[in-house]
Amino acid sequence: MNPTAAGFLYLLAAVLFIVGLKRLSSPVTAKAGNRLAAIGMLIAIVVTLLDEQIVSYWIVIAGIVVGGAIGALLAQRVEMTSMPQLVAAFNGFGGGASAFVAIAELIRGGADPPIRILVTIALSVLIGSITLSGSMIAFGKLQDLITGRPLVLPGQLVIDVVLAGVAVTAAVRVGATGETVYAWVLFGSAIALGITRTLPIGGADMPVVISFLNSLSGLAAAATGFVIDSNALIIAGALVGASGLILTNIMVKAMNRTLANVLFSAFGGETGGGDGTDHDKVARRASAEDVAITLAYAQRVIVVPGYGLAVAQAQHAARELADLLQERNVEVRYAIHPVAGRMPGHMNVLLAEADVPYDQLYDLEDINPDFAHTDVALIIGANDVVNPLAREADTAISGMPILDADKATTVIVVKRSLSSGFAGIDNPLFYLDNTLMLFADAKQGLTDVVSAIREL
Amino acid sequence: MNPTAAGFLYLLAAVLFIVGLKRLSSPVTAKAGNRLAAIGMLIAIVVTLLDEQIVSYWIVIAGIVVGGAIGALLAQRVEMTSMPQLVAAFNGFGGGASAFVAIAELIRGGADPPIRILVTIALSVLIGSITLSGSMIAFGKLQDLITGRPLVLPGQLVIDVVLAGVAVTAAVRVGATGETVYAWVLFGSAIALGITRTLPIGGADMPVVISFLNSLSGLAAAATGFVIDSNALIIAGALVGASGLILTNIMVKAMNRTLANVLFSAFGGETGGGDGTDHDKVARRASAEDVAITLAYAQRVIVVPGYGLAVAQAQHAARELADLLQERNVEVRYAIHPVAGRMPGHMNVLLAEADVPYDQLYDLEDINPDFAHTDVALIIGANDVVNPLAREADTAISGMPILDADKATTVIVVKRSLSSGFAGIDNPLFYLDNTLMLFADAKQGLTDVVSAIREL
Amino acid sequence: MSELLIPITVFVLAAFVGFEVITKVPPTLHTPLMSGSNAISGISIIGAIVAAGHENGGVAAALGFLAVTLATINVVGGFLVTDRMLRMFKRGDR
Amino acid sequence: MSELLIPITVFVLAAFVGFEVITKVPPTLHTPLMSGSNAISGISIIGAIVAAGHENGGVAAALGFLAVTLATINVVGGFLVTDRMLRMFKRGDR
Ligand SMILES: NC(=O)c1ccc[n+]([C@@H]2O[C@H](COP(=O)([O-])OP(=O)(O)OC[C@H]3O[C@@H](n4cnc5c(N)ncnc54)[C@H](OP(=O)(O)O)[C@@H]3O)[C@@H](O)[C@H]2O)c1
Ligand SMILES: NC(=O)c1ccc[n+]([C@@H]2O[C@H](COP(=O)([O-])OP(=O)(O)OC[C@H]3O[C@@H](n4cnc5c(N)ncnc54)[C@H](OP(=O)(O)O)[C@@H]3O)[C@@H](O)[C@H]2O)c1
Repeated sequence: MNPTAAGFLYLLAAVLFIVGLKRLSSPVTAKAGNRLAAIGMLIAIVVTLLDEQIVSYWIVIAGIVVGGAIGALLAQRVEMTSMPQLVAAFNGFGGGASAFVAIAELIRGGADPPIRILVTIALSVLIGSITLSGSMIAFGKLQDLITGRPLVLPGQLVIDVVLAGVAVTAAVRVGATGETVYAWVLFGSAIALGITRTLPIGGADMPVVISFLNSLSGLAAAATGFVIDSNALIIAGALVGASGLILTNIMVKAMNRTLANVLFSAFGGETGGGDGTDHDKVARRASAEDVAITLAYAQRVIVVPGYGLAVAQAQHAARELADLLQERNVEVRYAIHPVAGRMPGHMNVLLAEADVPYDQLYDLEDINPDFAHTDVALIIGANDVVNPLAREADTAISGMPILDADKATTVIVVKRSLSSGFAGIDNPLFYLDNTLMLFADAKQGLTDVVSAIREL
Repeated sequence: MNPTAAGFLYLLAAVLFIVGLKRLSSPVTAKAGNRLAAIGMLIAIVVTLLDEQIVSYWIVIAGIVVGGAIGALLAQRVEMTSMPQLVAAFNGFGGGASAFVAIAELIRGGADPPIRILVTIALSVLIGSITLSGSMIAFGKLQDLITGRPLVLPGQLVIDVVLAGVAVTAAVRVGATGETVYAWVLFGSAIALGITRTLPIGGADMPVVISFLNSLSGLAAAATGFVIDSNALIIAGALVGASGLILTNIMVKAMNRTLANVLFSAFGGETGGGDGTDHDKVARRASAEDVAITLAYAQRVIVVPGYGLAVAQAQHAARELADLLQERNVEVRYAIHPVAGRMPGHMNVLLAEADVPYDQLYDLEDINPDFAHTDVALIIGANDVVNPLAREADTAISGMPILDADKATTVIVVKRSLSSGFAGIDNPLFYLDNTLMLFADAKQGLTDVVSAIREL
Repeated sequence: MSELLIPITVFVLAAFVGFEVITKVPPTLHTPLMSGSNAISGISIIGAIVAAGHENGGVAAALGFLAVTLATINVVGGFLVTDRMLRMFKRGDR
Repeated sequence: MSELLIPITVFVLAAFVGFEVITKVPPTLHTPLMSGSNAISGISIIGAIVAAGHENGGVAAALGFLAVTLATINVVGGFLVTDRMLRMFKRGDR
């Protein structure tokens, strides 16, 4: 293919990425947008296959076939509740690809590549390898293969500093000499660094890590674009870099923390913190029948889903309950906290899977004033996002904006125990006079409530 | 200056333009934004002076001194009500500059400039000249030096076609031969075309014309950037092109028309249309005292300013009246129609000049539901933007969104007569049972009302 | 064509930026937007300076002088009048 | 440095576009945004194809194959799973 035509087609691909992302601004156009971006990617791939002097098509084709099959299979099979893990895995693969490309470029680079090429190669290996191993640890934590608790290694600081020192030295040597052996040293130390730096981060902070790594891998792609003079890479990399940074920022802001705090403070743990039993305060335990009656005779209900809904896969049961209530002319809406669950927009996807129309889903600012005029706030597997301690000083979540569920006339909480959520702190909401606790797995509990309402 | 440094400084200038425009998204940051953009321009100018091999500084300095003095003087002296004219004039000057630059480039071009340079030169002369003469006619119409009525020449179509034919032929010859004489023919015919194409457009449509020409001149600047390989020009040109198109679109949409209809249909005229006297319906005439009493004992008042407020320079009187009412605990808000006045945002600037805080100004969608709960809608020199005929079929303004002033308990209209506004059609609002007409120049009328309230 | 690839890329991206940024400007500020973006379009002053500065006389120099003058009016006047307008916009809580 | 001017210009403009466009994505769609932009970051597949296609064997070819495979998983899986999610989003008025 003539290189000018190729250049314009790459530009077209980049434009399709932009238009695709623009369409993500509304659920109505988002599907078309994602497809446009995919078409852009297809164009970029085909142009590359035709444009470059490919000598060994079979390696490329084999890679595409194998990778495509695995990717398609994973995409079809994954449970919606496992979305954070899947994105972590994909992100790691992307990072690995960048790192391997850079090493391969170095090997076949021939005599004396210019210094700026070497610098970018070093950068790609560094970022790509950290992304690969860091994302894999994130995957493990989210999939419960590794404990979600922060795993601080003995001598953590020393290990980190040594690994970082080796990596930086190796990167500098790659830049200066271009010798392949340093690239392997860099690869090894960066992989190790990705592992040791991710283990001490709590499981629920993994989405921040993934998003941050995704942003980095966008920047690495852009850096590669500088080397091989590819505007498609530069533009796509800049878009991804921006998107990752914005998402990271949304998450840390919604948790009222900083990125540094997330990455370096060994915060939280799935099962950490108080268990709420050794309290003088008492929580009021309710049966599924009690809950059924309260809900069935309410006029306005707001459902607050949280991470427990995802764990229990209770989205369909929640939808069934809401349908039943709506048939009885109870108004049902959903309040979605920006960091409910384990990734931004997590609850929206789960509820969409259960066919809950997205116009029944409300953002924090939009629904908070309404809790005061609401009969029942039904909290399903959420904890931190409704913890009133956030309004007080000196707690782990102080200053984090929360859903004002405690303002509702009656609060019903469906969870298995009084134990704490991700932030590892007790929740006074459970002990309020107007709170009823339904101790159950979310799915089982909601199913029981549905049967009880049917029998009313 | 080393050309790389110059390149980065031009990029900095372009970034400052972008950041400047971003800051225009809020009145709080807008002032700083405009200054950033101005600093960007200063950088671009200084870099050009240092970078290019300027041989005759005195011509350049003389031009800058003379132009700067004139520009500063005009900017200081202009009345806020004359803003549309001023923008028209500035726009014309910018277009003229482009055209002259292109002709000068052609003259000093030497032997055989490449074809793409010639094409862009032809384009610049064409767009620049039309912008120059078209904007001057627009200036004349807005400043009442030329009648605002559409001036359709005898044989308009023939004239337009002939002029356009000459211009296109000359442009093609410029592109093919690069001979200066064709550039002058092009210049002459494009100037004439700008005149004959603008005269038949009504005075109140001038802002659309200006905005459209501004967009075109942005595109011409970008085209020049292609020729002289200047990213600063390309980026600035694209920004201006986008801004002009968006503003043009906002205006034609708010009038429920199309750009083609505005440019080619000889629509409207300041004084056109019915005078409202030969009607069987009667309008209720009110005195300043009647109006004073109605306003003073109201609880909620919405002021609807229109073009007449600008003509009468009544913004300060309106502010005085609002102050007086607020002292008496009457709630006063302003409803701003997107095309009230003669350019987008015209009313906002006028009221800002009179120190009306911008948070008392409401957009159409935000305030329309409130008219029904409002005691008095005080309409000052507005007409089309409150004409209920827009809700009916087959009128000149059918489908144009309007302010629902007629829903208020009492409607007070301050204007000099029952004659029509820009669209040239009668306004049934004036004959409603709940409408009071105060026939007066807006400034005089409001001053009288203020005195009357003071005497209550 | 190939020499057009880069400028077209820059133009396309800048146009996207322009559309995104300008659509966020609220109606209140449309008049300053109009005059401010008009001032930015005066960037053609760069071309005018080059045209005027390279000549020592003749028609081209005269045209250059004229172009610099007109472009400067556009730029200086445009930014100043926009600033004047924007200085008038005030919030309510005085 | 001078050869960096163009790519930096493109990068800066694309970053502006990115920030403007992404900030308009509503919270509802943040998960698809995350997986979708992750798929776009798989653009490094271009580099992988070049690396894999230029070799007939050896370590570089093996690395190239690995890179193409991983990048394709990222791209294909990312777009497909985003599509699967987005197909689930429905409006109320059914
Ligand atoms: N969304 C994001 O992007 C993101 C990113 C990083 C961090 N985070 C953090 O994650 C937290 C999210 O808050 P959240 O309120 O959604 O969750 P949470 O505070 O982590 O609480 C989840 C609750 O669900 C309950 N649960 C677990 N399994 C359950 C099951 N099978 N059935 C019923 N309940 C179950 C647990 O209580 P029991 O054990 O008693 O059942 C737990 O208290 C916040 O602290 C946020 O800062 C979120
Ligand atoms: N804003 C824009 O961007 C823009 C652009 C293009 C076109 N337009 C068009 O302009 C029109 C704007 O609507 P509008 O309601 O603001 O104005 P309008 O419909 O043009 O009516 C203005 C009214 O002001 C009255 N008036 C004139 N001088 C006056 C004075 N000294 N004192 C008191 N009243 C005076 C006139 O009535 P008397 O003669 O009886 O006093 C006239 O009816 C719309 O049709 C719109 O489509 C606007």
